[in-house]
Amino acid sequence: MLKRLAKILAVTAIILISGTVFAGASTPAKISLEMFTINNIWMLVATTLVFIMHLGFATLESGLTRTKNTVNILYKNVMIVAIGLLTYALIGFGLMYHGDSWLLGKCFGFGGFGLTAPAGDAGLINYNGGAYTYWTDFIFQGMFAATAATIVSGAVAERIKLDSFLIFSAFYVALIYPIAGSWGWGKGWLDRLHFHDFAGSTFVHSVGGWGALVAVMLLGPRIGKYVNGKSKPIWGHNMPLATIGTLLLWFGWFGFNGGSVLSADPQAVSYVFVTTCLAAAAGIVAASLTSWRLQKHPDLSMVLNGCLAGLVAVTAGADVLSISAAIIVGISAGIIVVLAVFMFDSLQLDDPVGALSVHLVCGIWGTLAVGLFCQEYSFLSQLTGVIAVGAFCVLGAVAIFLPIKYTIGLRMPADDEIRGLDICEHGMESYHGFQIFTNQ
Amino acid sequence: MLKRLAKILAVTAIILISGTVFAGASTPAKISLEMFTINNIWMLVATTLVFIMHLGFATLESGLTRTKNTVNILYKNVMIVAIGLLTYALIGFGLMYHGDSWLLGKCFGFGGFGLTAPAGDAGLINYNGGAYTYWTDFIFQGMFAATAATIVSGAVAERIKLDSFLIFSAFYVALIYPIAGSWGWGKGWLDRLHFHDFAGSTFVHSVGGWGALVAVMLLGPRIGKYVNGKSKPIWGHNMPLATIGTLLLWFGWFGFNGGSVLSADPQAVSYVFVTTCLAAAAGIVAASLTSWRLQKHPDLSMVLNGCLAGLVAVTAGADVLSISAAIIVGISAGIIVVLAVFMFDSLQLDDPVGALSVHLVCGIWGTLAVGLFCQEYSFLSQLTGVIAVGAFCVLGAVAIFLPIKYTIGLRMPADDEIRGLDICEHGMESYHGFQIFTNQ
Amino acid sequence: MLKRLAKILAVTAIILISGTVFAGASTPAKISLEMFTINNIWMLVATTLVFIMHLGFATLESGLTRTKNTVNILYKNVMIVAIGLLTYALIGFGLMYHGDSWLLGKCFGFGGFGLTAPAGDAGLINYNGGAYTYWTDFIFQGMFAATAATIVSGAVAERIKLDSFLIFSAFYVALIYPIAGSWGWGKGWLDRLHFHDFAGSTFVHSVGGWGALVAVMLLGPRIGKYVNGKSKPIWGHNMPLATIGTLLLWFGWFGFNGGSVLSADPQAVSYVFVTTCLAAAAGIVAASLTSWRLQKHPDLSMVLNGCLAGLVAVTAGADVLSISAAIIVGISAGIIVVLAVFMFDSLQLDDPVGALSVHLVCGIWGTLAVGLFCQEYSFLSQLTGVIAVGAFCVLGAVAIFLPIKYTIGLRMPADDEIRGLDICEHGMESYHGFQIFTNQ
Amino acid sequence: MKMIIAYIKPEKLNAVKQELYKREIFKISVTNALGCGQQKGYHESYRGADEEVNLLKKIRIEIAVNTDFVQPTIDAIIAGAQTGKIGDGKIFIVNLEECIRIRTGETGSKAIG
Amino acid sequence: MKMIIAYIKPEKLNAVKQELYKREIFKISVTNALGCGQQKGYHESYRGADEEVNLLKKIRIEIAVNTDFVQPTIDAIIAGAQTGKIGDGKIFIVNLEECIRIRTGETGSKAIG
Amino acid sequence: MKMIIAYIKPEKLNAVKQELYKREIFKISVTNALGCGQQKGYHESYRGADEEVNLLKKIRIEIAVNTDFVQPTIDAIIAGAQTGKIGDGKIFIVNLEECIRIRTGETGSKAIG
Ligand SMILES: Nc1ncnc2c1ncn2[C@@H]1O[C@H](COP(=O)(O)OP(=O)(O)O)[C@@H](O)[C@H]1O
Ligand SMILES: Nc1ncnc2c1ncn2[C@@H]1O[C@H](COP(=O)(O)OP(=O)(O)O)[C@@H](O)[C@H]1O
Ligand SMILES: Nc1ncnc2c1ncn2[C@@H]1O[C@H](COP(=O)(O)OP(=O)(O)O)[C@@H](O)[C@H]1O
Repeated sequence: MLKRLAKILAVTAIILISGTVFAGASTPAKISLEMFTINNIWMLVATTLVFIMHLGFATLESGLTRTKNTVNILYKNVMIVAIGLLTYALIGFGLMYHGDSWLLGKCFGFGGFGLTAPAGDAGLINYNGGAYTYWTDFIFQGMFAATAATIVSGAVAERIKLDSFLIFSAFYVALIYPIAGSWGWGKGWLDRLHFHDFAGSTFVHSVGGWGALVAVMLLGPRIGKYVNGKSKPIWGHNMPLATIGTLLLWFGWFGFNGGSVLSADPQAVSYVFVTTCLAAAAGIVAASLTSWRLQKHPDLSMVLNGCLAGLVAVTAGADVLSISAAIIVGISAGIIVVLAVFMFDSLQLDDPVGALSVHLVCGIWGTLAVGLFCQEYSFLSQLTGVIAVGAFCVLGAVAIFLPIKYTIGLRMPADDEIRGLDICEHGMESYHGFQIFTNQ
Repeated sequence: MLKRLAKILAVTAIILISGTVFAGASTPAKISLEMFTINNIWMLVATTLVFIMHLGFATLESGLTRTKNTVNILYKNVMIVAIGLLTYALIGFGLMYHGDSWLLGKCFGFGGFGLTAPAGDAGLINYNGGAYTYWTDFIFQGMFAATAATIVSGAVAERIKLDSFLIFSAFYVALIYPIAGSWGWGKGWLDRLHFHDFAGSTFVHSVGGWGALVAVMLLGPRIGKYVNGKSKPIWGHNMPLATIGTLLLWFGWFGFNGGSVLSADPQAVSYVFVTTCLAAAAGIVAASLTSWRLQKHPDLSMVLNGCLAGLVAVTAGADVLSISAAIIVGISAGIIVVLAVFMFDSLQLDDPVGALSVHLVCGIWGTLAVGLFCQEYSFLSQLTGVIAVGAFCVLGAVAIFLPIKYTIGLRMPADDEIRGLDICEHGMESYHGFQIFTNQ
Repeated sequence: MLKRLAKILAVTAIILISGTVFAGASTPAKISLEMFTINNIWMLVATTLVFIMHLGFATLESGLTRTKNTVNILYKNVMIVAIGLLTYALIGFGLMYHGDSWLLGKCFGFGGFGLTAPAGDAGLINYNGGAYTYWTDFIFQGMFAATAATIVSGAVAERIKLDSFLIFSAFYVALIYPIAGSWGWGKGWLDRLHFHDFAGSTFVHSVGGWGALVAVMLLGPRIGKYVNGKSKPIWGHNMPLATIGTLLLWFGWFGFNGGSVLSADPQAVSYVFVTTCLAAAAGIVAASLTSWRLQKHPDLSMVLNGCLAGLVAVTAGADVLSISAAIIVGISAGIIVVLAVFMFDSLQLDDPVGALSVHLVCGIWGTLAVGLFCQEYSFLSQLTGVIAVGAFCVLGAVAIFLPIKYTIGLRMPADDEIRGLDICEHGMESYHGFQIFTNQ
Repeated sequence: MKMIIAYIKPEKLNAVKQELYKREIFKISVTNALGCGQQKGYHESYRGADEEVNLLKKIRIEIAVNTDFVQPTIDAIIAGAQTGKIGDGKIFIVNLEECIRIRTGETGSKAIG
Repeated sequence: MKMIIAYIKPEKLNAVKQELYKREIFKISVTNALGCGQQKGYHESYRGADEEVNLLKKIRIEIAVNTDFVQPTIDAIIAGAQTGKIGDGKIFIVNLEECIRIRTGETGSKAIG
Repeated sequence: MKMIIAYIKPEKLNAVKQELYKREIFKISVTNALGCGQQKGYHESYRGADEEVNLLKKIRIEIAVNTDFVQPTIDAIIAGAQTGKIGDGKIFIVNLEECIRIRTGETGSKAIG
């Protein structure tokens, strides 16, 4: 297993040698150097913000699970950023944005391995009235890529084998994510259909969510989660950590959605900021009231999920929804996410952090909402996109998981799961010295 | 209570329907599209930075209180961002920045409910030689709004009822904050008086601080804080969390003060960065020395307060204080904040996180300092502003709190306070599995 | 000790009175106002990002050490930001960037105490095709300065006396850091030699690392670290905190390296983003595989070190390394850092957080790598820089430490070290109420 | 009256409580403990230094009972905690001379339940 | 010599210590415990799943005393911890056969105080 | 059989374990405790309010042994934990009436080791 990874790594390095140092400044013909610089800097700031979402995921996921698996979750999240960026450089970027190198309809194309900045103006990405460099394009997109795999990480927490998860993630992020993305953002067949997914309710969140769904079904619930058919609470161990994670994710979303304008256009970016924030706020309030009513007490973890639900849902249409529509999308996402947590729980699909409810369900809802609230987009196209991407991701995830399941296996041995993945996979504890009392 | 909130929510949604999608790009006549774009992007980056201050408050406040109330504090902080943004969209923005729709002298005006971007150039906010969009204006100001209520949250921690606090916050941020703000930033009577409060020592921090003072007096101290007239230490439970909070607040302050330039003017923004940082640094050093001398040991919580004290104090004059004046303001704030903590404690005003000392006292000090150190501003005007805003906020807070006190009540039952708000209000624990030993 | 610090402070304040308020906007002649504004704003955003690295260090260092010393580490990190900024304003900036006021060859110069913005265009820093204000220059450089001292803080954790450390830091950051920096970035003799250190593998990280090495040698290992010649594990107490620290450092590195372009040049900044991120990713993967193989289990703390190792190493050549070279530098840094941790451990140089391995060793490696991978830079010049800076820093650190050692002493009494610095230096606990079990 | 002290595996606490309830023993006190017994420990490693950890997480139960409840209590603990694998734990019995209910001041067998 | 073991409510620890000091009993050992007694528990709920928590936070005190100090110790604990409400706790007394001061090796009643 | 209870300084646990192993006593249980004894406490201060802390961190060891192991156990604890300074701790010995190995149901001296 280690050897295999090591080889992949070596190949990466060799192929990437094609990457070259930038060849001096050049500007796109049509826009001023100043505008080019602004657009580019904004995209880089947005990249930085998207990066911090990985810390958001790491802290949210570890906060909502148990101390005995914390090192493992943190480890996975750190690895995923790295794997995501490297595989995206190696192959993902070429699969997703290849200009017009379609090999199979508008479904699959490939622009080549590694990174090579085209010389001169050709290297500049003109988009949405702005422009930015090839490198900006890569790093912004690369930061997005890894988030899809991170979503899976939360859903499979506390029971998946480390190496199996890493192998899955590497393939999922290297192949499934970019191919699905190429259908829309890479100007493939869904783009032709006028399918609208502004910043990735479908292409990022649902892609992650479908992978998570397959994983959860293949893995089964954590030991002790369902006892005699009854769902038992397995508390997250650190609510401040979960809150840090959620608010860092919102923080990163300013770049995730704001950067998806792909230029610094003042009206567009600022409008996206407003819809994004109001949807998040609406998600919080709605989830809070729903949880308060249904659970008698307002559950912080639900409110955190509600915040993310609003963000995920508004992501597909942050640029085209009206203010009131954005708020309604946020409110409904906040309600839906709580009900979805209950639903998955009653189906005994054990998802420790609510990733399915947040990313899959609200990703779908947000994508469909664009068709419902915006006249210029057809509900049918949106539905087609949701279903097509779903089908592809489920098939892809199964195709990656099954070989792993039948070779090295997916799930930790029961004894190790009880003792915790931190000791069994990493030989270390997350909170050394702290007295932890647990009978789970 | 839930129903009431639900109704407010519904009304919000309906009224906000007036909000419309932006009507295509347009630039203000006088400045270049490039300049417009830069200014706008900077304001949006500043907004993002101000946003993270909510995470700063959430972590600082929970770090300085006890584990048994941590979920509650986090919950309140998350809700406040949401409530702040939504009420500001609904009514606050219209109360604070309404152009010239004064109804009562230059004291009270209203520009209408909800958000509507005026068409064309009229929608662009021209300010300070720059310009930005209506949406940028709203989201930047909206992020500010919620901070005032968050300040209260820390001071009333560990004993206030959750619903009472949320209702108070909603009204305080929807009405008191924007009306007070309209007097100065909304071009009201204080602005006429040439009252200078650059980024909100008074309009944000003191407004929050006065609300906190009223709340602390109405609530009384936590059980066990004053025993036989002696003040007992009630330790904060997580110093790393408190430090994260403080440094995130400083981080956000780059946007809070830097964004308050309201343009990307190179000289102005960079100068504000320097005064802000040097005052924070001076506050740290001064609080450290003061605490070291008076408490024998240097108290980390005091140094964190000192950092914030320097920041709060420099906020009123970050643009106009000389470098040396900024440092002196920071040093004095660092000393004052430690003494103020002692003073409030001896008055048995129990403020778990030092919010009164930091935001109220240093907010006042910073506002007055502008009158002392800058010839162009009159001490009298500054004092007038401090007193007028103080009187208004105290009255406002009392007017909101009293009805709550005499209907649903303000304070948790003693038994619940002892067991902790996390269990009693939320039915959950913040650090499940950790062994917590406490005899408080 | 307190008095001494107080005096320094007073002097600071007085001298700084020379600082004046900016004298109205002015632009450099050659570039457009727009370009000036963009460059300036990017540098300020980069400053903000570099600032958050202090929170990164604070959390990383406290996460990798024991609960009983957490307050102490946090305290030191907060103080260092303050001391760094103030001393840099007082003297450091004048020592490092003094135009051409050399007093001793191109080795030592001084431009005067305090901050004074030259009037008019002269105050604008023209650099790398861009420009920014004097204030931007100061605050960006000031944020860098403090990081060097912070590096020492991690290596000496859990045993150094607080006052001794603070005095050391003040002098090291006020004198050693800027003088060394002036040799290269201040256009001194190393710059003449065509020595290339883009963003500070040598001038920041190695400078900190050499100071740390001297400190570790003078202090000796923590009690219980080496028992009968065998190294014992002393676990870090909080892995989420350490992970937060590492990812915040990476987050800050976007500003650290991206800002070191010293302009918003689209090609240059975006290219630096890509090399920086790919090197970090490569460092993570390489450290993970190395640790997995050598320690049997993959050690999270090593992977975190690997991430930082990649970042530190790529910092010297982030602008000139090819993509593949950047990845190779990252991979090698990830391997080197793990081996270096083992090496220092076998030399019984006790470095609780791996600061020597990350900052010193990989700082050197990164600097040399520029000579190896880039034809335009000579390996010999790079080596000369490494050695010269190393010799100067070691001498400087010794010159500061020895007087401290023989007056107030460097190391905590053994009993206090066992009880913990939090209780003994600060009279408080980091996690009050938590049950901590420790036999160390 | 006897004081029964048992060390069990943490994950068996719920089962033991269940078995005790079945036998109408409702009052217990629990602390977390570390135990070193026959059970093999595990290896922790950190930054290149290793350590054999043989203090494993256990739960310590204390139950004060009247003499006629001793056997049911033992039975209940064994029923709930036995897996047959090394590390199942121990039960210790100590004589209890007096028991007082703080609330009422009652003593002896009346106070125990 | 007797070993006195008491379970009390956490918030009563200071009061109990005060009362013990009044009676010149200065040496005690304290651990935190979870207790399941007559006192009603509370409900915790998390993400839709509920659980009745009946292991409540208690403090366990251990005091070794010479026989003539037994009654004062009991009195002190009751004086400090009694509220009259369910959950006040219990005191258990066990015979103590020997006591050794590690520092000096002294044994018996001399070692206890 | 006897139950030996000892309070020692936390940093002495490893030494005590070493000494016990030398005397072939392998089974022990450990909890963390707070102790209030002759040892001076320290001063904590927080935001201007002070408190004398006299509950110091201690480790509580429980070892059940057959009677002929009592003296070796005491010797081992003293050998490992004694520094001669105040706060070294105490050893208490209580009579143990029965011991049962949960795994096998064995009782008495056979079960203890
Ligand atoms: N003689 C003893 N004294 C104190 N504690 C003991 C003793 N024997 C066992 N224990 C406790 O019981 C736990 C389980 O003991 P172990 O011998 O591993 O069980 P088993 O005999 O069922 O395999 C130990 O971890 C320890 O906490
Ligand atoms: N028989 C017992 N064995 C062990 N612990 C007990 C027993 N009875 C009570 N306790 C401890 O004392 C605590 C208080 O007991 P409880 O019955 O609730 O008090 P009260 O009888 O005063 O209402 C319990 O939570 C438990 O920790
Ligand atoms: N009579 C006692 N009852 C309960 N615990 C005791 C008693 N005497 C001592 N201890 C425990 O032993 C620890 C050390 O006792 P101390 O008197 O300070 O030691 P020494 O007598 O060696 O100086 C105390 O902190 C406490 O936990």
